[in-house]
Amino acid sequence: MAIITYREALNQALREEMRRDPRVFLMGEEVGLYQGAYKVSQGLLEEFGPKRVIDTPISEAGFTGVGIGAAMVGLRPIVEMMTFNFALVAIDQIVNQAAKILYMSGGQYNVPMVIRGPGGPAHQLAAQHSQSMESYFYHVPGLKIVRPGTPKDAKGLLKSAIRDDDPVIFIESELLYGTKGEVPDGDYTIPLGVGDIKREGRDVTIVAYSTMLLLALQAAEELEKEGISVEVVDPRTLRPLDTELILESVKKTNRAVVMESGAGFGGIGTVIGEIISEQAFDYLDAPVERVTGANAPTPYAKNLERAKIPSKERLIAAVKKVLAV
Amino acid sequence: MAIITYREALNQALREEMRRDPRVFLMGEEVGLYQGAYKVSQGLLEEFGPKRVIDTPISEAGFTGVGIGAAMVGLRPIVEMMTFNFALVAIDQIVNQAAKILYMSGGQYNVPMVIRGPGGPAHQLAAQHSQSMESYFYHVPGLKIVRPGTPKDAKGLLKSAIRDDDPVIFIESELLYGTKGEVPDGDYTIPLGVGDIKREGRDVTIVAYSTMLLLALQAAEELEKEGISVEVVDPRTLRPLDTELILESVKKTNRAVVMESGAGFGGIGTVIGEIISEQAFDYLDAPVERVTGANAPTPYAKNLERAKIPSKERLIAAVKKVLAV
Amino acid sequence: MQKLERKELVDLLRQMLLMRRFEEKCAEMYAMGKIGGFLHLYIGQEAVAAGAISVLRPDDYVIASYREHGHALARGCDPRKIMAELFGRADGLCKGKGGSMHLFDKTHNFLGGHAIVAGQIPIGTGAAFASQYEGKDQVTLCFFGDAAVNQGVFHEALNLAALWHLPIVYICENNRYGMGTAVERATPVRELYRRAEAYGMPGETVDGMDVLAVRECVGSAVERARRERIPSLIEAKTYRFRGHSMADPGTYRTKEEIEREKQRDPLVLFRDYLTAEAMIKESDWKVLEKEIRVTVEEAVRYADASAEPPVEWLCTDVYVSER
Amino acid sequence: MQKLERKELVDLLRQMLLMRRFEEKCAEMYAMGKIGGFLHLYIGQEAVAAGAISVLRPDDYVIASYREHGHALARGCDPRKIMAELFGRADGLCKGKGGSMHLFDKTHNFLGGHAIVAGQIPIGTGAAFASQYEGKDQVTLCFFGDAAVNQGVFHEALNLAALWHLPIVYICENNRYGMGTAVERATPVRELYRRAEAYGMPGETVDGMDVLAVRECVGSAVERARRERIPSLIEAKTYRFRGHSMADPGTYRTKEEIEREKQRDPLVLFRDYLTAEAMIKESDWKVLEKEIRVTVEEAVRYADASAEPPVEWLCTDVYVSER
Ligand SMILES: Cc1ncc(C[n+]2csc(CCOP(=O)(O)OP(=O)(O)O)c2C)c(N)n1
Ligand SMILES: Cc1ncc(C[n+]2csc(CCOP(=O)(O)OP(=O)(O)O)c2C)c(N)n1
Ligand SMILES: [Mg+2]
Ligand SMILES: [Mg+2]
Repeated sequence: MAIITYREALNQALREEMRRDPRVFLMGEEVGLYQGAYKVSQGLLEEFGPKRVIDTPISEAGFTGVGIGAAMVGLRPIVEMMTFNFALVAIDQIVNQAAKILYMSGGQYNVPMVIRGPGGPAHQLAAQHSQSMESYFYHVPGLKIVRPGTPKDAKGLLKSAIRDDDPVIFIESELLYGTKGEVPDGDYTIPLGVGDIKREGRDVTIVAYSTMLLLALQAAEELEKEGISVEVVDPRTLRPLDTELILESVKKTNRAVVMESGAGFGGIGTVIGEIISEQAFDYLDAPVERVTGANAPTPYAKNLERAKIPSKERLIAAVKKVLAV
Repeated sequence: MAIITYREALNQALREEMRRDPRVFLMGEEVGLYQGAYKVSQGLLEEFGPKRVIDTPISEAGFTGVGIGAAMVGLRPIVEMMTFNFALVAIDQIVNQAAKILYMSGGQYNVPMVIRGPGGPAHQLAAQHSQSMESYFYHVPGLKIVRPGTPKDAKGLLKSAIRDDDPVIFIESELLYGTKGEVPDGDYTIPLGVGDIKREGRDVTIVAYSTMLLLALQAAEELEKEGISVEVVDPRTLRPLDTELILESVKKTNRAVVMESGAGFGGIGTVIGEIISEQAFDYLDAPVERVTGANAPTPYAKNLERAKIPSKERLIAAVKKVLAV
Repeated sequence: MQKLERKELVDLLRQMLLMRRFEEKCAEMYAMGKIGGFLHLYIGQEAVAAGAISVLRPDDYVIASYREHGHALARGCDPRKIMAELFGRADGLCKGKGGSMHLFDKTHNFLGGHAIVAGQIPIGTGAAFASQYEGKDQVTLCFFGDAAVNQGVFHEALNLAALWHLPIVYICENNRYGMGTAVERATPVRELYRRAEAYGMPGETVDGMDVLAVRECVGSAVERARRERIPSLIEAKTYRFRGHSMADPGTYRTKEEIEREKQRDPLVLFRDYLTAEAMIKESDWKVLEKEIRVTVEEAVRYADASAEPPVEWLCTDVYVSER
Repeated sequence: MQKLERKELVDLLRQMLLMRRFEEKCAEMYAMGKIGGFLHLYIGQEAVAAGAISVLRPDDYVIASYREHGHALARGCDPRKIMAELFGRADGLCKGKGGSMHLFDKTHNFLGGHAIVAGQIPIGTGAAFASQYEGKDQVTLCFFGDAAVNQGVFHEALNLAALWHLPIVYICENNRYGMGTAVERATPVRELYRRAEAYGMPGETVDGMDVLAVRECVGSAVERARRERIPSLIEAKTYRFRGHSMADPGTYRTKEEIEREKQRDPLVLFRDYLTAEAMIKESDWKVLEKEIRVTVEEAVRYADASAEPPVEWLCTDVYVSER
């Protein structure tokens, strides 16, 4: 086990998969010469050359479509969105083409493609650059959605995504790139659709992923001191969602708090909350609590941004609410 | 009260608002010379001329942006999407610009604009033309989302949408254009954010809108004969959502079935289901049931399409399930 | 290009005739309710697909819009399976899941019909990218309408193809209308092939009613793409004799205009040319007509006999793992 | 265009100097952590915004990208309110909600800084549409970078403007890089103004380091737009002396290249020109420098003194009714 950053973990996954399979290539803005806007692709141009590490003009719809066409005829493209916010200009290609071609063609053409890049709020990037982009994708049949929260998960899940035969939306986070964690040595993968108990506990379940996972773990630590035992469930992939794992945990703890960093109305927290409410109805001792971002675009000012995004304090309050303490 | 079609009701709303306010104009593909792909704009070119009824090239992102800019400086554009599926090529303009400009400008520039057109499945139009497009919009702070189900609502809500000072996503339905209903005489509006009890009942609440509303009313009629009294709540607007009305009804009937025509995972039914589960927790005698489209793109074949979309039969079964009969 | 043998010429004629009669039958079947959804006929434009696709090798790629019956037939897809698809049957090209707007055929490298205007343009560009990536000398033909050139992805894709020297030929079928909107109401520069200049790409126009002219023009472009990796934009001037789809009231153009254009029916022009060149006789034509009639009837019979797709297929083919 | 009076020339110089010193201060403030987020400096490009915007009337519209401090200053927005916005304070132009990439100022018809590359192009086109709709003779200036021309909405918007004869001037500030990507690595046709041909629109290029040349060129285009409703695309050749944003390591271009380009510093060129023309003396320059220093310091003081926006503002301005 080595301790490396989330960024390095992603870089290793890209590198190892490109070594393993010559059909895998990386395409996007600044992925080559610049070494990646967030340096995730550092060194890849040097190792694999400009044929496989391809800098593009700013034409997200265009090069996403190129990825789709290349995938249909046998390549395995990885398309980088410099940040996932920019996927909105390419979303027709993703939703109307990538997600549906297998189905429309009656199973003839699949689209083995990964679209990856950072998403969610970072540091004062304001409204157009701080969106929880998974909301646009997880309800689309035909897409798989991954949101890894640790270096280990980032590497193992990216490798699975690259080897997957369907289009995968893989959303990283600017705020996680520099975080460190243990990563197994050698080649390993983590299957899509399998969640992970990041911390075991008895009294309450917190469901959280990506940056919110870190907050959840911190809150759990603090609550421990007050004698509250928190289980933290990280779904890791949102589609397929490991419903079973979430329900199992809630059936054990009988109480649930669901976190998400995006605006609250209609976000993934709603989906998870609803699954718990409906499918663990008889096990719940209190209604599911949700801790979400405020219902507003993300503001620039530091203090407003802080207020916009869920905090540890609000999470702890929610836990205490479901526990009625 | 006249009995007119949903299409005529929309046409009247457009016509009356264009007469009332010279800043209102209609722009989109085939809205003028062709009289509208679905004839919603029939006769408007003749009455208002090409300055105010504007045929565009196929450039949804471009002309949506034109609408936004025009709205910022004082006009009140109505942008027609020939079908809402095509809004995906324009979604960056809608989400990153229209929805956020008021906020980013600190309240200086508002975007009084309606984006309208039919959405949801129609008759065998297959995967790219049969999507429940509200899923892309209702979670976005800054947008309002309307989905009228009757001619009366269509007219009253469209007039409100046009007079509204924020961007409004107004999704009609190919399948409703020809349906008829009573519409009040003269000028009237229906406020955005106010739901409507379309049928009163005691035993169970069905929440449904747009084409699903019609199914719900049919099912209610049938269930009546079996002695089951169904209340049908039509939210009409999804954002703002009339949560109060829904909860009130559920608190009375203690049982709820939520319908939506789109694929089930993460759709609006989830949102409404979760609101009920959490906020009427203590009133529910059974978990909320959901009746949704199958989790697949929409197929072309008639029999598969029928199986894809929720049916009256499935709705009735769900009602019986929550009633445990 | 090499001069064509008689057999090849007659094959081209046969293909155009097949497209014509096949789609006339489609219109009938639509009226009978056997075909549903949107149905966009290619009648009047047959010379474009026939001429262009005739220069390809089997390993080349073809991609098109929702108006793609002609391209699928020219590519050699089985008419029976196409008709079954239009009927929404289990034996359809796409198991009945795609329908008229979404014919795909992997066995013929036919990358599909696509129903978001211009959506197929970057995808076709991606197929050409793959050929280059793998060092193969395949070429992609990417078809779209005159209205598609006003979409953003047209612009993005052509810029990428020119920048990266991709082996692709873009064929804009200018039938003078995007639905009810005449080209001159959609863009100020009516010579659509001139859009190529913005990308430093060769742009050419060709009479889309003349199958041999199309063949010649596309043939050179395909060679350029195959040997020198130079992409091209070709504008084929054509006309659709029917409405945009079966639902089109057609009020935006005059009967006179349609009649005038029909004087240049590509099928008649080519038949007359071959007759004048003494390549075919009246009797040959009759034989051809009969042969095609049999093919089309056989397609309908096949489609009719095919079962509806089983309901369990509704949720297959969403993910490969569940295929 | 009319020849400028001394006062007008000095005003232009003052404006460019203000942009320069203001942004040098921004860089400092960023290093001190008083400014957060992304910060894209305009240093090196000042002649473009100064020259172009100087020909406008107050009722004309201006819209720009995220690199818009210069445009906002040239348009007359209060430097104090800009700085307060960058500090994320309540007295900022946008109450601290927008930040560096989203300066808006309704009192100056400044339609904002926009951070989705090319996203502002159709929006500016919409402002011009509104002027035409209302029969007003306003003109819109729409600024964007060299990389923005490869986005689909650039294409769609220019086609619409040309088709509808909208009173707009598109100004492409070609600073030779989109982030780390040189123009020639992003498009095969490097003369970006030639993209105008695809829309039958006048396209011109101008030395973006020469404020008077920019003024002249944009001035003619603005007149054309105002009087004849002819839109134009102008490519101003310029260079940014700093990184793409504060985070840019700048490895994609050489120090020599930067030094060479700095020889044509637009501020120095213009100062030297005015000196050579005996329009200003060394002492005038000193006075100007001092005046600007005071302005910039005053802006920082104002921003520092301004309170953080109250937390209750988080959810206001989402909808007008809740404004
Ligand atoms: C993005 C998008 N916008 C609008 C439509 C609706 N629509 C379908 S075909 C069509 C006209 C296309 O015309 P053209 O490109 O000339 O092709 P043709 O139909 O003439 O073959 C329109 C507007 C669509 N399918 N996709
Ligand atoms: C759609 C989109 N893609 C990518 C980005 C990230 N990005 C921001 S600025 C930029 C470069 C833009 O270059 P150019 O248009 O030349 O303007 P300049 O920064 O040189 O002023 C990129 C890639 C973005 N903001 N929006
Ligand atoms: Mg056409
Ligand atoms: Mg640049």
